[in-house]
Amino acid sequence: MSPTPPHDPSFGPDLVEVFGPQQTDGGPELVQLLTPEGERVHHPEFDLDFSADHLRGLYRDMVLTRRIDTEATALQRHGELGIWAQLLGQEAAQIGAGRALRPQDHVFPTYREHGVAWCRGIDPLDLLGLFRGVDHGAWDPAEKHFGLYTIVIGAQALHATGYAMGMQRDGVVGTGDPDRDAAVVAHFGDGASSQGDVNEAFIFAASYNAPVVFFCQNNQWAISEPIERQSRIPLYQRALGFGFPGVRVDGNDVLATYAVTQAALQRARDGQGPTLVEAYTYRMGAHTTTDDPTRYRLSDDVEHWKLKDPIARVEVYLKRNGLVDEAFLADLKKEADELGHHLREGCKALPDPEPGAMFEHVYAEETEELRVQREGFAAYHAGFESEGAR
Amino acid sequence: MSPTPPHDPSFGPDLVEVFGPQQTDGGPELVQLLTPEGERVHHPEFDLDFSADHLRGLYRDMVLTRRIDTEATALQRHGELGIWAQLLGQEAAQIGAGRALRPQDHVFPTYREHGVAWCRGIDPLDLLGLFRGVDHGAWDPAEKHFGLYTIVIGAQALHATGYAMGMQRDGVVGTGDPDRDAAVVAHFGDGASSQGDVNEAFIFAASYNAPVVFFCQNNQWAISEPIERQSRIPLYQRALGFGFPGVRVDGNDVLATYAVTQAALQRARDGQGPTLVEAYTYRMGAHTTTDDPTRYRLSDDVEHWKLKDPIARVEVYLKRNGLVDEAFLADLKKEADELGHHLREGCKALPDPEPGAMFEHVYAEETEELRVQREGFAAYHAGFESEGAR
Amino acid sequence: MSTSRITLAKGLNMGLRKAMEDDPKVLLMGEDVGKLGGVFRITDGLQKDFGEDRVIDSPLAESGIVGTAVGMALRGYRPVVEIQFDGFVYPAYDQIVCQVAKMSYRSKGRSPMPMVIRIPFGGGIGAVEHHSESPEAQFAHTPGLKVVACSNPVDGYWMIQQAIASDDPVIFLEPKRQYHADKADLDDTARPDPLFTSRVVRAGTDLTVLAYGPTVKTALAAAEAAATEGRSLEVIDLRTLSPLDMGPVLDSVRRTGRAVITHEAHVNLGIGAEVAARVSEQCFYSLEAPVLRVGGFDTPYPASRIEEEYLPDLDRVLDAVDRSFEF
Amino acid sequence: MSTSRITLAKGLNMGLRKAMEDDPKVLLMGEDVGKLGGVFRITDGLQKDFGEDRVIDSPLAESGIVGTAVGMALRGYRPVVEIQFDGFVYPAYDQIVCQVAKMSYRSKGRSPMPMVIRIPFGGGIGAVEHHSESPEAQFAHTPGLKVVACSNPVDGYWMIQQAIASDDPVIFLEPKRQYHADKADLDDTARPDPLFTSRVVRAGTDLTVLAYGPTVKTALAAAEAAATEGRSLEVIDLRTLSPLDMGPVLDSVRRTGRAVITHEAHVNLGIGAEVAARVSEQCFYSLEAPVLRVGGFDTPYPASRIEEEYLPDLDRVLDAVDRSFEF
Ligand SMILES: Cc1ncc(C[n+]2csc(CCOP(=O)(O)OP(=O)(O)O)c2C)c(N)n1
Ligand SMILES: Cc1ncc(C[n+]2csc(CCOP(=O)(O)OP(=O)(O)O)c2C)c(N)n1
Ligand SMILES: [Mg+2]
Ligand SMILES: [Mg+2]
Repeated sequence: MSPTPPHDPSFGPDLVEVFGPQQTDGGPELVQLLTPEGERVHHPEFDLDFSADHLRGLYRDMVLTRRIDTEATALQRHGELGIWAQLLGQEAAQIGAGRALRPQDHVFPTYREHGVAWCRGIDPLDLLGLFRGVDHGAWDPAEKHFGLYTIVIGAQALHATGYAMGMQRDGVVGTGDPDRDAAVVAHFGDGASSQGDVNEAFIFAASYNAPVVFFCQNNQWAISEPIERQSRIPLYQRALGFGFPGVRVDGNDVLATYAVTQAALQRARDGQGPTLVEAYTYRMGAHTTTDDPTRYRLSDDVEHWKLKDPIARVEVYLKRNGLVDEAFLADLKKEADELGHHLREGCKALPDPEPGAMFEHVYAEETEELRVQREGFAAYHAGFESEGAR
Repeated sequence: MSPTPPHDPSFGPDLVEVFGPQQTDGGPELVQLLTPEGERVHHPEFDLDFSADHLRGLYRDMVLTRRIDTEATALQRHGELGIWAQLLGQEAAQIGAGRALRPQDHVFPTYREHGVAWCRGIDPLDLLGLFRGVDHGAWDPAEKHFGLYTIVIGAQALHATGYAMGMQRDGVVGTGDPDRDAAVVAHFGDGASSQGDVNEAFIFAASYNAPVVFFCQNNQWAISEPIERQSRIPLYQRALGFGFPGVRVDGNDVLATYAVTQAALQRARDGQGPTLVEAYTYRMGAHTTTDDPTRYRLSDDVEHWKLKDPIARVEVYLKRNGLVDEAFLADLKKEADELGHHLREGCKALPDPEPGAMFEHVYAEETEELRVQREGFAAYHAGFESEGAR
Repeated sequence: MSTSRITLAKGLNMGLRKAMEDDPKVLLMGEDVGKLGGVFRITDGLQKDFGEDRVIDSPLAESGIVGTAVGMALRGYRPVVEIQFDGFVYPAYDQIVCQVAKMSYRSKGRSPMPMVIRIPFGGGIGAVEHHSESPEAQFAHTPGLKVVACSNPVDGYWMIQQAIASDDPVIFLEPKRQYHADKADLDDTARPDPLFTSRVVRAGTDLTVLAYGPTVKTALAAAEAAATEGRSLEVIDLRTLSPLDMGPVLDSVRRTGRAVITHEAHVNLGIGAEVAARVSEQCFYSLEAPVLRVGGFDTPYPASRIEEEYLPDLDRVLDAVDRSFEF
Repeated sequence: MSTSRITLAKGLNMGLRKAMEDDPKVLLMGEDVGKLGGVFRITDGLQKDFGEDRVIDSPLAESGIVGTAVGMALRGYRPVVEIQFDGFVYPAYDQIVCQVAKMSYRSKGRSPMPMVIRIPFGGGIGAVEHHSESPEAQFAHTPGLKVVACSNPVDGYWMIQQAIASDDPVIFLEPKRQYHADKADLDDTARPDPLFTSRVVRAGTDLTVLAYGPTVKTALAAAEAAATEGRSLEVIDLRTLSPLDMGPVLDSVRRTGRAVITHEAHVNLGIGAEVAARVSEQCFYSLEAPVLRVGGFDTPYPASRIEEEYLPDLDRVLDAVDRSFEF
């Protein structure tokens, strides 16, 4: 019943071409506008004229974001934070993405989007609460158009898609009014691309043509696991299989990231549907302050990526072109120092929640049983305090 | 800080080319070896010489499979089955896939794979138990190399991938020994392609280069939802985004399905990793016997697909080329009638399980608490029987 | 308006329609809820009348359905999600337990989750595996969710509207085998009981039977049968499983001194465990017998030909009543 | 061999190593279990010694991990899966509850599922949300799964080996805050208690305290403190949560007449509910007070700066003991 076939047909070249080796430098498809050496290059699809103000602004954002990160890392070392998720090396990806937003756009971040939070006008001090253990996020997501940090990997990609579907229903997509049309950005990492939720988000977004930009920071690592464990081809290509465009951008190039995200957002706002942006970057630090990357990766790699520092290249460009002067840099340094001071003092002053706060906001409408537990706890606590410790 | 860019870069043509309209007839990428009119055509990649015996065998398989299906449908109408999932129209896809297997290959089916089960030598009567409600599958998956029907959509795609990873560890992949090298087939539908589990299976299979063929019968419908709700591009292209090949084959063409599956299986056995085969077909019947497709689809579509009947085209080809004679057809009719009889009589005779059977095999090693429940139930039951009904 | 005679399926359908008419932010979403009207026809005709933007056929992915519904709720909508069968809620479990349940809490109330997740639940319809599950205890164990079960057409009509009106996420359990079973008179001008309340559905003096969803009918039948033997059983329809409305339960048990609770879910760690624990604690001096539990056995749901042996029925409830009186 | 002084993390690591040496079919799989040795270092050094084929770093997808492990088990392997933190088991919930738990049943025993799912569980480590959950009741409610929790280094060493040797799927809970806390002497020539048994860890006469995992230490501390006030508490480490080993519990409560159960999981429908229900039923005439439960409150796990107020501690256990004696 199952004869041996006369010849074994093999799959033609068009079926295997996707198996190209992982390009160590992002490959020819990498969209770049500013080289690691600080040279401005051009791209046929994604290019923009950046004003001097704009460039200085992006530079300032990155410098201050890095300062937030180093301060928080230090605060963790000093025991003021339980843990901190560093973004070192990913400043350009985040500032490029964050600054491409319009006020009416909405963002769903992971736990590492401190730079995007900065662009959304969130006081960096408000980011520390989660890591200090005093809250799960201190800002109002609706007011800031910036969701709470999501820790369950990938879950927010679906929230973003649903939010975008809500925008469609609100009639704020494709009207042509730039102050009205809106889109959503879903942030996630390379590791997250393996989660069912992220892939389902691709499916829903494609199916409903939802105005959402999937912004994946491929920082090459998911804790100890290299990107090769998650995908054998460049991640941006994942989108093609779901029927929407994917772009790989140099995530250490703030100009390119800005340009690509901006275009993807505009596409979404115009009603043309989702895009996957893969920001090709590198996690220069540990996964979090509790991680020890020396167990699983070579310091050579880190050294290699140091040469691609996202801030240094803009600095070189700005200086070489006389777009910054000493006064600007001195002001910025002062601003960073003040920010550092604000974070250090602010963090230590963050009050612990009242114990009774743990009973609050479980529901919009508290249940009778929870009221009883809350009051029982309060009485127990009160009795305990008046009695003194056993 | 967010200047309006001088021009709005749009995504180049290479980024949107995947947005082609859904090809109503499967499109040019459809691999076909036998047209609906029964004409043998050739394909540059996937072609085989089929012997007369082989062709007659495939024809017989399809005829008998259809008979199983019509008998079971009738049994449901007569109240002998609670429900039945018809495969009408999908015979070629299933027989082509099923006959491409070698004995050592392993299959993970959905609830509709009656044709594949037939190829694995499972007594069709054993398929009825699940639908009658006497068991969850009567065969030994290890013995038949055919898993139990999986009802939770997509779950089996991961099992298949894990099983294939087990084969890798057993050293039965890529040895070059045709009796040793093995692969796995995961069956699922177009609707299932939206489940996280199926997409995660793609990721794991690609990551470990597991010897698994993902065989998706795109029968255009997931109950009432058309394929467009699940994907805006041809499904086979999904694989490309995960880094392995996808092929769209005419699922109503048993020769093409055989050839493509066979090639994909060989690729897997050889250690070249996963393939997605999209068998482009049509669900001619209702989703199940409890479904009413007139609520959601046009009878015109069904009529259109009738012209592509998978059995008729082989019959035409066989007759036109003098490969079957009256005796063969009469024998086959008799064989089908006997099969029908076997199913009708066998189904009615299928014993209900003993009530106490519900306590069996919950664990390999029964727990003390379950033993107590089981014995309590037995005592209750016994007492009840001696007492008579209340 | 006026009185009509309706099934549970009809009551739910009418309730959904009313909620959609009353509030344009109410959206329905799920597999096959559109043209087909759902496999149980609960959403019949709604897409036709409210359009594809409000009655949304979804891709076949439950986590996707609930996860996007979270996003829609964050955007100000009130999504009502249909899970096709109880056994298919599990792919969405992570989104329900980690996201839906916690959103209000972690946002300090800034991001409420007014979402209803409708689940046809329970057995008795002769279905294949995964189509007869009773997952309620798992959701009731999750703070941040509210869990209710309707048992009759009139409650179906009111409770679904109340659940949709609630600013908290509600797991809404519908006893599927009752969908098209009994009819009842609906007076849609009546004032319904509040959502999170239990209700005495038959008064009695000797023993309290607690039930919800599909077993309310069983409990009432048992009470009827017991009456012929001279035993007066009080039957309470719990209706709300989280929070539990213990008031009527404790009142009743303090009077009767005995309680039996019955549900289709596995006994081990089913709702009965919690009720028994609370009643034992709070009626310690009134109980003349321990709270007895009659539920699905602690096995996976069996093949449907023996499901009637698995499911609690009138006889098993009466057997427990007998055992209670033996204490 | 000989005696060594080990932490729980070390005991588990040694136990895993032993199981892998003893049976080549044992595979480990999970996120970061390879070079990193897991975020808690429980699999430290194992990939180096057993290779990448037996200690498998997986893509970041829990359903994928458990689902492929099902396939490997069907192929004859004995996969031991690590879930990185309790809160991340939920994406795999469907595979666990619908596939792992039911495979033996639906195949009539032909396809057993010898799988261990290791879950570091519980709080007290100052972590961010989703890292301090106690999901055990949900699994214990699922027939087909067995659920155990270790509480100390020596049990860790033996129980993980026994769980791997079991032909049934075992949810294996590890109290993460004990990983590197206390050391104990391991005599690896000793004969361990069977896996599915509870154990009296401190004898007493006045009241029985039931605990498992992280709260065993709390219970022992409470007993110590109560002793100074002249109260003799018996402490039982349940060890097995499904099945429950009620023998030692009932024996004890029949002697003491009083019981308090404590766990970190939410009280509502936690393991304590089931234990209370069973004890109330089976010790009806011996109980001098109802079984009292001390657990995590019925709120989501709070911000870590107040987690110590949320978690059951010595004082709350003693408070319950006092309340028990007030009956
Ligand atoms: C569902 C889930 N599983 C596991 C984890 C534990 N975890 C936290 S971060 C992380 C790696 C994430 O990698 P990636 O998506 O690349 O993001 P990155 O941390 O590199 O920014 C893991 C496994 C989690 N938070 N959620
Ligand atoms: C997880 C899950 N969700 C929902 C269902 C209900 N259901 C059964 S079959 C089906 C449609 C499946 O469509 P497809 O994958 O195309 O396979 P087909 O039935 O067409 O063969 C649905 C939604 C299910 N069985 N499992
Ligand atoms: Mg990463
Ligand atoms: Mg289909």
